Amino acid sequence: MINKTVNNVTEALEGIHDGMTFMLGGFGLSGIPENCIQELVKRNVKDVTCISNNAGVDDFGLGLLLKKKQIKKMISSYVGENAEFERQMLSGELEVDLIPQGTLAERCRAAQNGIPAFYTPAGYGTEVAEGKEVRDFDGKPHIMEEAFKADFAFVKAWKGDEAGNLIFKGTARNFNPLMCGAAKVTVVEVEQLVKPGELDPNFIHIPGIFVQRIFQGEKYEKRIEQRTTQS
Amino acid sequence: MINKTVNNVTEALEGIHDGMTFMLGGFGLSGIPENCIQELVKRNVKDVTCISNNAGVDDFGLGLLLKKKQIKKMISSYVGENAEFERQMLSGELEVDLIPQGTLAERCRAAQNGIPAFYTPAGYGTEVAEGKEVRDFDGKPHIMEEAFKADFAFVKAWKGDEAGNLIFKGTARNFNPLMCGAAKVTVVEVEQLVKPGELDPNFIHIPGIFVQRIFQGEKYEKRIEQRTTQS
Amino acid sequence: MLDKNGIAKRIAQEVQDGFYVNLGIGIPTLVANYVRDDIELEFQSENGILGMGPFPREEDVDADLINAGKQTITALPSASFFDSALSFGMIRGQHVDLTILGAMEVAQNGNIANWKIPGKMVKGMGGAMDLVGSAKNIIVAMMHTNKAGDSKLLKTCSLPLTGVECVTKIVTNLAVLDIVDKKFRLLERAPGVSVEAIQQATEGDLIVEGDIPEMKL
Amino acid sequence: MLDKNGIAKRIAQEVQDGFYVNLGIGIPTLVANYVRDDIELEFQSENGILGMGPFPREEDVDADLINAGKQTITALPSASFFDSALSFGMIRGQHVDLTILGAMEVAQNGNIANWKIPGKMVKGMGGAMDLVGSAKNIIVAMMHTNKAGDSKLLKTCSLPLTGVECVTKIVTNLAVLDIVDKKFRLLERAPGVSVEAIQQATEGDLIVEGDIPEMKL
Repeated sequence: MINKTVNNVTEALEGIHDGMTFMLGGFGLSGIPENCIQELVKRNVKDVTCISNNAGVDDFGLGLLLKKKQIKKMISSYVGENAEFERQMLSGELEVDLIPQGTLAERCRAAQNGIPAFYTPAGYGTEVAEGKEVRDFDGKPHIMEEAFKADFAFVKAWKGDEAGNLIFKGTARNFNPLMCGAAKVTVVEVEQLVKPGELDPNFIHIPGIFVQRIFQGEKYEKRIEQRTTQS
Repeated sequence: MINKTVNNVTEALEGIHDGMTFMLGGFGLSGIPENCIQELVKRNVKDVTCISNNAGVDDFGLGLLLKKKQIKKMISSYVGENAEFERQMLSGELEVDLIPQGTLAERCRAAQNGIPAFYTPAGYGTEVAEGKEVRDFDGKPHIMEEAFKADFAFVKAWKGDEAGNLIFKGTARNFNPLMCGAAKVTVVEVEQLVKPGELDPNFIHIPGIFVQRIFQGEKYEKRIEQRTTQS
Repeated sequence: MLDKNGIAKRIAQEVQDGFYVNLGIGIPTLVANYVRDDIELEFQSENGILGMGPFPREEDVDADLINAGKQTITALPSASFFDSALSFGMIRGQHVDLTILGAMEVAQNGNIANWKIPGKMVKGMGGAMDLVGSAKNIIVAMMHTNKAGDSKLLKTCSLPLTGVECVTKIVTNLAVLDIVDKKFRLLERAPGVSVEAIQQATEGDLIVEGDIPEMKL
Repeated sequence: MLDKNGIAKRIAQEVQDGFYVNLGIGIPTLVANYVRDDIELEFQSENGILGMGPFPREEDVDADLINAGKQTITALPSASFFDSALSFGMIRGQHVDLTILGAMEVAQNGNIANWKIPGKMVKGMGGAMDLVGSAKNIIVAMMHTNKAGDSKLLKTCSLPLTGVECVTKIVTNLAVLDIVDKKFRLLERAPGVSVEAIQQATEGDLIVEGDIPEMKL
């Protein structure tokens, strides 16, 4: 077995520096790599580009990096939950590349799987298609989208073993599996780090080959954005 | 819940006719839709195109359809296990399109996911690239490959529930999940048909939305091609 | 004239047996409350669940179980979870049968704008461009006019587009309309709303043929 | 001169700690038997397993657990199963560190042919084109000459290609070679084999620089 464990978040983030491009898993605040984000804030790494579906909220998730102005550019699909984000974007302090959510997912998956580019109908005829190749397939226009390139991917899984095999839980799965192996270095934090053999090989969501470093997250707040219950 | 069950293989294959294009799951003889294949032989449907990684052996799997000359064209990556196949191909009775295995998988997945085309390095500079668009990404040549188009997909899963949710076992998974939803109609045969709720929603390999018909296979031979054991 | 729940109630009649349905944020979410009991359907939420159930009881709230609006939800016994690539594969591959979403503007050729007001509001498109780029069957749920009283059913959209020539039906507080020959066609009036009132609230070309029935709710 | 097991034994020395390795059918499969115990590695089989173990005991044979050569196998505790798309994603995405495969012909520019003899033998390329199209590190395991005694290390391939300019190293029954400046470079001789014998068996241009050591097995 090839052992992927590192001792803690400090070791896990070795090699990060200013100006890099990061991928971060999660949808809203669900399934975000909380410990990695805290460490990014602590290290005060600057001028980074973040590929992440959302930008957190003002005081949690990627919002923490935004507040400290560590982010130069965001590549996201939806950023409506974050007032500071909107302010920085409208003032021009922050570069923003908004792209369709399915395209975001597929561009991660393409990077993971060695597919340099693919065609999708999403965004045809909109701002998103500007400057991109348009081609008809079966009489329907599609635009060409390219795989992402990133330096580090920060991923949160539910359980992982020492070989880097991962399992995600519920809708906290989202973009996390697609970012594994989509960057030069994939760092995974898990709620439960287990021994090889404890995960059923038939039900592993992401095999360890896509993971370079794995560690047990110290604590998880798992904040809820919209607590809705039955009346 | 949307119920996808049909009573038997006869109902499952309703609507098939001569000249159609079929996708069939399986690698070698592992994970092939045995009951569907038997029924295709019985109905003697002719002039069909089969998309399947392999072509079975002389007396099992797709070899049964070959023997009865039901197949007009095979789209496969490896057909070395079948003498009758080689005979029909070299004599020109059978059209054959041999394509790289990873490209075969990805073209199924593209059809399933509404991606009309993608780029891959596999086959560049070989016969496979003839007539295809070549484009450089990061200085490396890639060829454009298009999604498959098929009428029926025949898939074998290990367990499935009435909603069409599927679980595969071991390496019998192979192409099966990728063919679900990649054809106009997806027919799935399972070793165990269970009630909704019996499969853990976190460990379903293919959600029921990709499946039109599901039934419990009557019997499974599960023949082994190369029985190798420790000395 | 309908309220938001009324719009949702009317749209619920469009859901057919065996449909997989994606509901956008806002009014569309309310549609789930009004679908007839004898119809078998499943709700897909693009963040990664098929077989979405109602909101949880207080004690069942789970941070790892939310919908695309980031609301806590439950999963039905037939549910499954998946990653965002497969989720949008369901959408892009036209496996989802019906998409219901909100809009800021709809044009009479079926164009829709719902993600950006330049220089003012930029929340992003989320999954909307994927949905309207692929879905066969797109119903827009919205108020007929905006807060300033201006029509949202226009000759051409003024805001940045989300998708082109894609909307099939529109249900507003005033009317049900579809799109034919690049014009709006009036199909039903909301209770107590006259054809004239609808015409007045519609900036785009409106086809009115014969008697326009009142919605049955 | 080496036999098949000798070739496998020599190639096993190329496997480094932490490598994910894909083994082709034939000689490459034998490599697994000779890797040093203190090296951590995992074998990938492109039909959908990572963490492939040895052949099973008779009572553990499972039709649902085979390798790319259709042989029954076992899975290690660290194993995982996956579909063919993700499996070739590992290959295409260069996550697999080392590919070892057989060949009918290798050319001095790194071209390889191993899937078709026109009009005669057409088994198909299986996963070979994906492997050689993407792998960073490709070792060919083969006999130096074919059954007719003709060299398999050529100026240019005569058979239909599997991939272009991709082979990094070749281990045969006679020698270890790599490819430099579009020529074969002799690195090691098999025990008891002379440089002259290797030169004679090599149709392509052969670089011989200084003393060529004998393999240590």
